[in-house]
Amino acid sequence: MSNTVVLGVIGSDAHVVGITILEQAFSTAGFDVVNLGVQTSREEFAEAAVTHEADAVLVSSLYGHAEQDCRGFHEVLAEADVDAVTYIGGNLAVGQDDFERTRETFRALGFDRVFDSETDPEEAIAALRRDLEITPTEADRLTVSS
Amino acid sequence: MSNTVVLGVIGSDAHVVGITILEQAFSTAGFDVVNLGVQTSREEFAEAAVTHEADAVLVSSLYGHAEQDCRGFHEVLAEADVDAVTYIGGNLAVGQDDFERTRETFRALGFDRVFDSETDPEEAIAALRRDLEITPTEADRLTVSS
Amino acid sequence: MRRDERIPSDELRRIDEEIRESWPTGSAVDFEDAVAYHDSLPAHKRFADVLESADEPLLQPRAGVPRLDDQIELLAALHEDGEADLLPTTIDSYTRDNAYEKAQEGLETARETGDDALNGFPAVNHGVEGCRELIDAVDAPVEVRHGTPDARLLAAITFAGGFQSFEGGPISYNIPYTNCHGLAETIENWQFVDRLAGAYTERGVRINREPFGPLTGTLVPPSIAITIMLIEGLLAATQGVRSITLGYGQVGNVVQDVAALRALRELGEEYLPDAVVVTTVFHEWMGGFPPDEARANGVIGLGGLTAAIARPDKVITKSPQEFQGVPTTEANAAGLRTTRQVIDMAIEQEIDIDGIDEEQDLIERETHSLIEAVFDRGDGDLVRGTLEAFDSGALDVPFAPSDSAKGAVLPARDDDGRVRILEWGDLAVDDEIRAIHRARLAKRADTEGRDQSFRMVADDVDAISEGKLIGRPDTRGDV
Amino acid sequence: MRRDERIPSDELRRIDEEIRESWPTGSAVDFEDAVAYHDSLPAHKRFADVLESADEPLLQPRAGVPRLDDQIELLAALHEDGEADLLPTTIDSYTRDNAYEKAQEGLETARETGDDALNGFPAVNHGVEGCRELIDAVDAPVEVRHGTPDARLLAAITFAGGFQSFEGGPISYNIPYTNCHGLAETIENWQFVDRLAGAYTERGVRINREPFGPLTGTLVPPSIAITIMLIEGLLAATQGVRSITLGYGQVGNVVQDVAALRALRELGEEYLPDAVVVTTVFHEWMGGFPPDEARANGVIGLGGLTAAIARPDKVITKSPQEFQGVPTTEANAAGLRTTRQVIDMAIEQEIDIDGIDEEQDLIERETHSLIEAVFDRGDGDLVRGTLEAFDSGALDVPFAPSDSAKGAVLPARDDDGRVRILEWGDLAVDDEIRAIHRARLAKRADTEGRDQSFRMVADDVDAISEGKLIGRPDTRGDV
Ligand code: B12
Ligand code: B12
Repeated sequence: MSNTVVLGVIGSDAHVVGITILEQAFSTAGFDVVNLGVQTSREEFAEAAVTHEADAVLVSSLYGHAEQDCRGFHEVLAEADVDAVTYIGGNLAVGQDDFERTRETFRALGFDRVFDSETDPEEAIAALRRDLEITPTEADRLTVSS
Repeated sequence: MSNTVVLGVIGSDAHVVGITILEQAFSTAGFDVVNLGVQTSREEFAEAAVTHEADAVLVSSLYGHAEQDCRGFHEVLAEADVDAVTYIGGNLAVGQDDFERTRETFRALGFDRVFDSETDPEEAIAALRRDLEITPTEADRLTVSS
Repeated sequence: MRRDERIPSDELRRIDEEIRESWPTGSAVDFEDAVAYHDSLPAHKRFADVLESADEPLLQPRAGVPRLDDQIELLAALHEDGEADLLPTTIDSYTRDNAYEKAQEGLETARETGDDALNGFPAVNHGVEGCRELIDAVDAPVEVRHGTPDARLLAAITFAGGFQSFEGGPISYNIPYTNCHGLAETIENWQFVDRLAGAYTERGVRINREPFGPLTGTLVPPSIAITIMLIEGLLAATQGVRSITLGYGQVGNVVQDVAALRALRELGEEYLPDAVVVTTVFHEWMGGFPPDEARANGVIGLGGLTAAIARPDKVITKSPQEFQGVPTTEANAAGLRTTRQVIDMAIEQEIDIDGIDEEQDLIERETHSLIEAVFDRGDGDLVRGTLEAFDSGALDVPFAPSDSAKGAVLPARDDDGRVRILEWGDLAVDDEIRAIHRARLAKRADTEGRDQSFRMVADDVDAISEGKLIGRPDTRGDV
Repeated sequence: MRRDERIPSDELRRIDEEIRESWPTGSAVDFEDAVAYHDSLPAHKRFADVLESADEPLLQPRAGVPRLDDQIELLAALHEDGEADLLPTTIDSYTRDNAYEKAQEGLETARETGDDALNGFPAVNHGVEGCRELIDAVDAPVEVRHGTPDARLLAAITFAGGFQSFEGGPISYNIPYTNCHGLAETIENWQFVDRLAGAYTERGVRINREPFGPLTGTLVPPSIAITIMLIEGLLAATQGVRSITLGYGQVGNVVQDVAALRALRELGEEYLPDAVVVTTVFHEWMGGFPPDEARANGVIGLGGLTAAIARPDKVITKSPQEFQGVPTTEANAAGLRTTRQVIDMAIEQEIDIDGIDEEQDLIERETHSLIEAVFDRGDGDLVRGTLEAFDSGALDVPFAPSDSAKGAVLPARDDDGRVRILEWGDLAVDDEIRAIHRARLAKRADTEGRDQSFRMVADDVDAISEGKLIGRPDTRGDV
């Protein structure tokens, strides 16, 4: 069950702490993690997804420009024939947003799941296991609400 | 200019600190202050106003039952033939009230001026000087907004 | 006049019957049934046990609304959203005045209009059954908090109703709270309350009793507060109470507050009988708050930090809306969480501040002086000693609305912000101690270039609400 | 590669021209006119003077919105309602990337729709005139805060625009903020910025420079932060800067924070030339905040208290909405007032905590070791020393997104909550110091009954946002 996950921070965002934690959590959970680091472009995500035959692409954004940065993201993936589950998470809007509206915005952009910054990594792992139909484990019984 | 002011906390309210400060401030400002203390009834206010020929009756209430305690207050004063300026101040409603509404309530009950608990004693003194047409002094130039 | 002796059983029964007959809901009280009800409560609702076995300060808010279902909802919210460890039920002012009829009217108005026509929960009117409904519905221990000089019926009903902690005492719920009750009278009243708590205690239901430490909440010198805590603790112990929580209200100077809480605990252990389990409670600043929630949060934060250093067993929190009026549930819960965050961030840190021991010594010396004066004047009887001490001003409380205290003592802050005594009246402390206070206040007067006067006291009373600890002259200029 | 030498005047002019030509608004910059404009400003808008002459910590928030009128309104509100002493203008992320075209688009969208399409104020696009409109309109000194690796044009325009303080530095605005710029490159860029500030300084306009002390904001060991502050201070001094504010971000342990701020000031005085006026700035907790405003207020309160004890010259405040996103004006002002209240209540108190001196000694020893290693590696040149130190890992920053740092250092809290180093990489500190850290961390591991591992680091990263200082294993279980 060596599922591969491509992980990175999009745009010119340099908040690295979140993906550092995520990398460790997904690795511990048994995934192969390709961490592209901060300030990753759409194209770099697509390339890595192709190279590593990623099952999932995890995009992180904290600095408030996620929407601009993600416009066209799924088109770039499609052009590269990437057929992976896509998640995005972090502080996705500038200011004190209503998260439900934010979630809709990013769903409309093509993301399969949208997580806010209160998300515990375990939650995302449980969701991904479900989406990739990986044999359920203990952790899976956590509620997934994204 | 020895104007007499009757001061007290109405009802079963025992918050004494405010009137202690007020007593000192009005005395320093040159008024004769009759401090009836806490838990003063309507009747006690009226009696003292008569006995001391009060120019003003200052009612304090902090504990949130002012409205109940002041119903009929002006009728009692009228019966005793008290013709004094009446002020009330403190925390006049239970909970997080809108002060403008509270002010109207107490105006309707007959009070000439209604002060919230942010009132600086100097403000009340300036107002009283104005209402009693006492020669203006320095302090008078403070804005009165009650 | 009663002495400091345990009320005999027959006398207890006599008063109990009389009390229960004084208002219709009293008739539902049945001691045996009540003991059985308490025995049926799960461990996590046993107030004394939960409090005494905690290894971190437990948090408790203040809260009371007239209607039962609203009160249940309020407490549930404070427990869940506020993460309160212990819950309160604050009683309305009419009940405190034993004006149950008026409380009934208020309750009915509240029921009809939905408005909170009372400033608390009228437990007597809700009766034993109403109280038990509350205790059953909430998932933490609950204390009765009030301010009632004659709380005999309130105690009878709430104890039978399942409450296991009861705030107040003959001095602390008289002197700061009313001018209509003599001290001899409230001592008698509270001997009954304590004796009733003692009766439950004998049957294994350890009702926790909590004298109200902050008194008038306004610059109360620690030694005065502690002396009164010791007296009330001793009086309660005589009547058989075995779980006593001594209280203290924050003055805002960290060193003095930590020293006072330590002195409170030490002296409590020293003076109270061994059979009593002594715990302490720290009240976040009880004086005038800033008229601004952001600034109020600062006051609360400093309270939390003090608690993290002093580690009392319990902290009574304030809300950011303290200035304005009874807080919304959300604001009340917010005060709890702000406090929790500061305590939990600071409590594992070693924060040893210099000068705490010296300050504690001074507080203990003063307290010894005061409490021994009380004993002396009583000639072997604490009740008499207490009455004489207050009567003569040997013991006194600043800003007391009650004529039972001389109210001659006036406090002011020194240059470091610690509360000292400016006017002594006849307070029973020796010249050496007075000289220490005088020197400290002289230093402040010097710093400020003004005389020591009531002006200084008034400035100090307003200082925290105006954003500072010490009421310096220019502070006023700013406003 | 440049050396740590003052850029000659002709070279300064050359770069300056090149920079100003790189974007249309650059052409409005005129040095003489700018000096005259600065000279026309009233005393209370002179940043360095106001900061250096304050006798209490001054408060400054973070704030930036795209439109000029909104920014003016925002700053006015923070000054009046927030009682901020010093004001910020935070620059948007596109400008930080020198993507002025995108910033322009964002600004236009903002102007058309009223939405804040940028996360800050695009000062380059607003140009000299826009900046001066801002400086004229607000009634306090204003600093440019950003995170721009190549801030040359931003500096040219904002200095000419009347700003008298400029945050950042070649390391502190590179390593934590980007992975697209080499260190050699940012050192060159910042030499120009500092040289320009020095040119104004020579003309009597003392532009204040403030290296960004918190770095990645996440458990940065004090000695690492201080070393970088010293390097950036020295580099700036070489270029003629005479007002330097060294920064430090709260780690949450009061003793360590006070010790670090004292060490920062002492070492700043020790290492920087006498001609430089050194001040310090304390940033309230820069790591992950609790997702709850009430709890966030607790974090802010602890920051205020730390500031009251350590007395830095300036405090950069956080808002209770830090977790969620850019705060509303009200929340930003609230963070200021909460901090003010705590500082003003605590600052007159004598709060001397044990162990601060020892901790300060340790921090100073570590810092000496690190900075001397940098000097050694540079063989007389600080620029070279810095590059080699980062290259070899002799100097390193935890959680650095930039490849210019090894990022091999991993911090963790000890049993008292102080930040220690778990993984050293090639950090230039000797075994004796390492042994101290190791012993402290071993004690914690022991308390928790688990191994020292990345798990511990991850737990510590989340701890404050989850309500504690130390990421104990059971803390996670709670959540
Ligand atoms: C530390 C920090 C910094 C550090 C970052 C150091 C570094 N290189 O990593 C510094 C100080 C350098 C910094 C800079 C900036 N920051 Co910053 N920063 C923070 C802060 C305080 C904590 C972030 C953090 O590390 N959290 C801890 C980690 C573990 O949590 P996390 O990042 O949220 O990640 C978790 C979850 O979000 C989730 N998650 C994240 N991504 C994903 C993706 C997926 C798929 C899933 C499932 C889950 C997931 O899981 C993660 C692990 O648990 C936050 C506010 C906060 N949260 O308290 C602001 C914050 C994110 N920063 C902000 C801003 C604006 C900036 C700047 C633009 C500020 C400025 N004006 O200078 C710059 C941007 C620089 C750049 N180019 O990116 C804003 C964003 C505003 C918005 N979105 O509306 C915030 C919210 C602060 C605020 N309230 O204004 N910042
Ligand atoms: C100290 C205090 C106490 C002390 C009082 C000691 C004493 N005997 O004085 C103690 C602890 C005993 C206490 C008890 C109670 N309190 Co109390 N108390 C306070 C507190 C914290 C400060 C009051 C104070 O002394 N302020 C300082 C003085 C100088 O200011 P002041 O009283 O506001 O007076 C100034 C102005 O209001 C104005 N002013 C006042 N009156 C007048 C009149 C006129 C004519 C004018 C012009 C101006 C004016 O000028 C004064 C001088 O500057 C306030 C909250 C706060 N403000 O922060 C709550 C508060 C007033 N208390 C409250 C309550 C509910 C009670 C209790 C019922 C609580 C309880 N549940 O146990 C009991 C009531 C007991 C009783 N029978 O009265 C509520 C009132 C709620 C409401 N109105 O909605 C408050 C607002 C707290 C809260 N947020 O819930 N309290």
